[in-house]
Amino acid sequence: MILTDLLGSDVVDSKGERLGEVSDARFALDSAPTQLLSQARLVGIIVSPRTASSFLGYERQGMTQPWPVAQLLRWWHRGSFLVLWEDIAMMGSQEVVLRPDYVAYESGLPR
Amino acid sequence: MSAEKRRKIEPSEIRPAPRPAGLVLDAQLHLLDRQVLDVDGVPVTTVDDLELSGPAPDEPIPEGAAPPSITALLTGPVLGTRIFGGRPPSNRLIRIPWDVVSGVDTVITVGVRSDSLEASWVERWLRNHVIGRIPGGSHDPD
Amino acid sequence: MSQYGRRLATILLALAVLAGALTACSQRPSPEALKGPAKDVFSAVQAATLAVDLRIKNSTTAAAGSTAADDMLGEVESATDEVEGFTAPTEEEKSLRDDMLTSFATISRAMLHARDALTAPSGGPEQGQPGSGAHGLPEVLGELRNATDQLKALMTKAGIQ
Amino acid sequence: MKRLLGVALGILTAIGGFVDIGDLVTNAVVGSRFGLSLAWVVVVGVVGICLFANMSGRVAAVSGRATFEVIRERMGPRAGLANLAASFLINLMTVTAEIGGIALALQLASGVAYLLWVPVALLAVWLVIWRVKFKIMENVTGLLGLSLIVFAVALFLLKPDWGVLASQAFAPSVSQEEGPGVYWYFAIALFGAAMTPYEVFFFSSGAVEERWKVKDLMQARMNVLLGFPLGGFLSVAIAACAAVVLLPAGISVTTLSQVALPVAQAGGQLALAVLILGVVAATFGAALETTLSSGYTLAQFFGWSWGKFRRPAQAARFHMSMIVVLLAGAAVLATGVDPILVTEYSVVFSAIALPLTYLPILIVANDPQYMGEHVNNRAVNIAGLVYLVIILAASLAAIPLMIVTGAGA
Repeated sequence: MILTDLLGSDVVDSKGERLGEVSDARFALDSAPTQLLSQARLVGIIVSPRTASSFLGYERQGMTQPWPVAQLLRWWHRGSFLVLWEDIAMMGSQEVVLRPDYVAYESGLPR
Repeated sequence: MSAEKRRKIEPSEIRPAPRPAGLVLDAQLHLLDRQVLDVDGVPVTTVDDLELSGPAPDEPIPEGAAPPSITALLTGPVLGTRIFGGRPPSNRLIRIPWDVVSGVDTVITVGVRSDSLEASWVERWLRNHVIGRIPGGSHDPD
Repeated sequence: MSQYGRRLATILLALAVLAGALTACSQRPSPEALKGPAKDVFSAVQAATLAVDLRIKNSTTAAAGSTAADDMLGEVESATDEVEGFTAPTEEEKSLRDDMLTSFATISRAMLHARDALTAPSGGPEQGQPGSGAHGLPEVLGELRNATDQLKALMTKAGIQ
Repeated sequence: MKRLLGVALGILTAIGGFVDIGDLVTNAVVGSRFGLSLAWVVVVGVVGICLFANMSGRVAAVSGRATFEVIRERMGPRAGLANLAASFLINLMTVTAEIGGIALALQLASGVAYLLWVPVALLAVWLVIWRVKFKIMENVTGLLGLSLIVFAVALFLLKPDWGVLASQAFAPSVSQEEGPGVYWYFAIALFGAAMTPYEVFFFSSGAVEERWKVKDLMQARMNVLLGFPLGGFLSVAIAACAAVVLLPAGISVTTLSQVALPVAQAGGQLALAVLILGVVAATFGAALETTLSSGYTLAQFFGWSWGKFRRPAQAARFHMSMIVVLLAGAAVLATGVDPILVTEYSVVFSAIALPLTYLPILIVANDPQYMGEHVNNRAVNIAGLVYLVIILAASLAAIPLMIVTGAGA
């Protein structure tokens, strides 16, 4: 599967209500090591209610400078949340469907 | 498109995220469009896309299925389709296998020489057929 | 993804239309329309006069002087083409355009002489020596000044300040 | 002593490297039509380029990433590609203008038609890019470019009425003859000439070429903070010469030969010879910088191996793209288009495209992941923000003004 097919597609819950768009995919390098680097396991996807354009990566790094640009972009992406792999029911070509009991986590990057 | 009704996630419903053990990477932020350097620091290409061992599209994912992982960094024609839509046939995808990747920082480093990678065939072709032929092409600038 | 492609195409189309609007269409020889070419030619003949003047004082080289004259000749020719392109229905506009064209013609003739005089290697400081008899540098300078005065008079008459 | 020489060399090179055909022509045109009433724009532009070059130099030195890699990483491929297309086209226009400038200067020196000089200039530029080491290329063209100081000398020799010049400069008024639209159009052109994006691509890629480290930042900052303002002073001197000689005579500059007239009047054939040497060196240096910039932008966007410190064979696509750019520039000149006209448009389009390259640099200069503790301090950020507003305003106003004034006709 190609990642950009996933990015930008809609995210709906089990009842079909639209939650937002996939703005990013989070990976963690903590599973079985290959020769050089360990496998990059898909932790989950980041859903942004308004727009998928993850604009300049501000919304998750807690950067505050330069003054208006950072605040403007964080406001633009407010309400983004992380959905874990276990809560994804189906990754369709048109949209991603979540399981009924999905949990929304904070999308802030661990510092 | 399914129901147009939008269900807004209330901020109170968002819980603190579990912290995975290893290095955490966001694709857009840390992987896509990053410069790839080979073991000697020679630039190979820029990451245009990622290939996952991911689930087949439009098929329900069974409970407890193993999460997909990155199988390769993609480069070349896939940049055009990523910007203007559509998708290149899978045989035209130029892959850098994930297991040659040796580090992810402000750049992505691979543990092999760039000439051994399929991603550098244009560079090698031009070197052998054009630039290498021009006199002085393989001299250090003096 | 492809709606970006469509949006890109519309932007490019808009730019093309924009560029079309930029090209001037042919105008009537009102004083306003004549102001551009007239000022261009005035600036060109002044520059050529300055070049000849500097050459007489041996302050500039033959190459620089002749290049300047050549450039200015090009300016006058393009201004002349522009004015010739004007449609002049009324009698009064027609006479104004023709006067302007005759003035441009005298200026370009003077500039031709200037360019020839300027290309001749400076034979030393004495006056009037380089170039053929009637086209020595001082004579050319006088010719250029007369042509300039003629244009200046015509411009004030036509109300172009 | 060696360090002092190094510092002096850096500053001198920055002065010589600052002025190119865009500054030369735009300042002469503005001087011949508006006198010094637009001199304040050069000051604003110089402060802007000092700020912008400092930030991108620091990003390159601390993170090792040159400008265009950062632009693509930060803005994603779509905005990055739009940025690349705009910057590449403007670079191509500037390369065409610079090579045209070299040819015009050689025509001024020899009287031979400039179109015959274009292939000579082209080959010379390519040979230097192909073989000459980065440092030598930078210093030689920079030092020779210094001979443009002849404009300042000529200004003194002309013994102008300093009171009038000062009043024009410090109390700028829009002359009713030219009208506000043309005044502001040329203000943007002058701003674009001072803050050309290619200078920043070249400056930050040069930092990577010469492997600057954090300790080199002091030297780089000195070069910029002393070299560029003095380069700006030269630009104002060019405008002043035109204002003193050409403005009263009603000559509005449209060709390089007219730019030389005030210098010939002030210092005769010697001054003229020094001027021609200065113009050839400045435009030659700028042609090298713009050709390299187009190679840098392409290579850094697509991730090719690039850099003059590498053998051409080790950076095949980089060198190939530059050869193509030079040939394209020559092809444009061969159509007989007037290089001065191309120059006037290139500086305005530089001003239009400036936000595309300025914003990502301002953002990354504040990103701890790239910069560690060398992120912008508060003062730089405030200045950076003020200039973001100025740059956006100039960029948005450029096209409407271009239409209204028919490109400053």
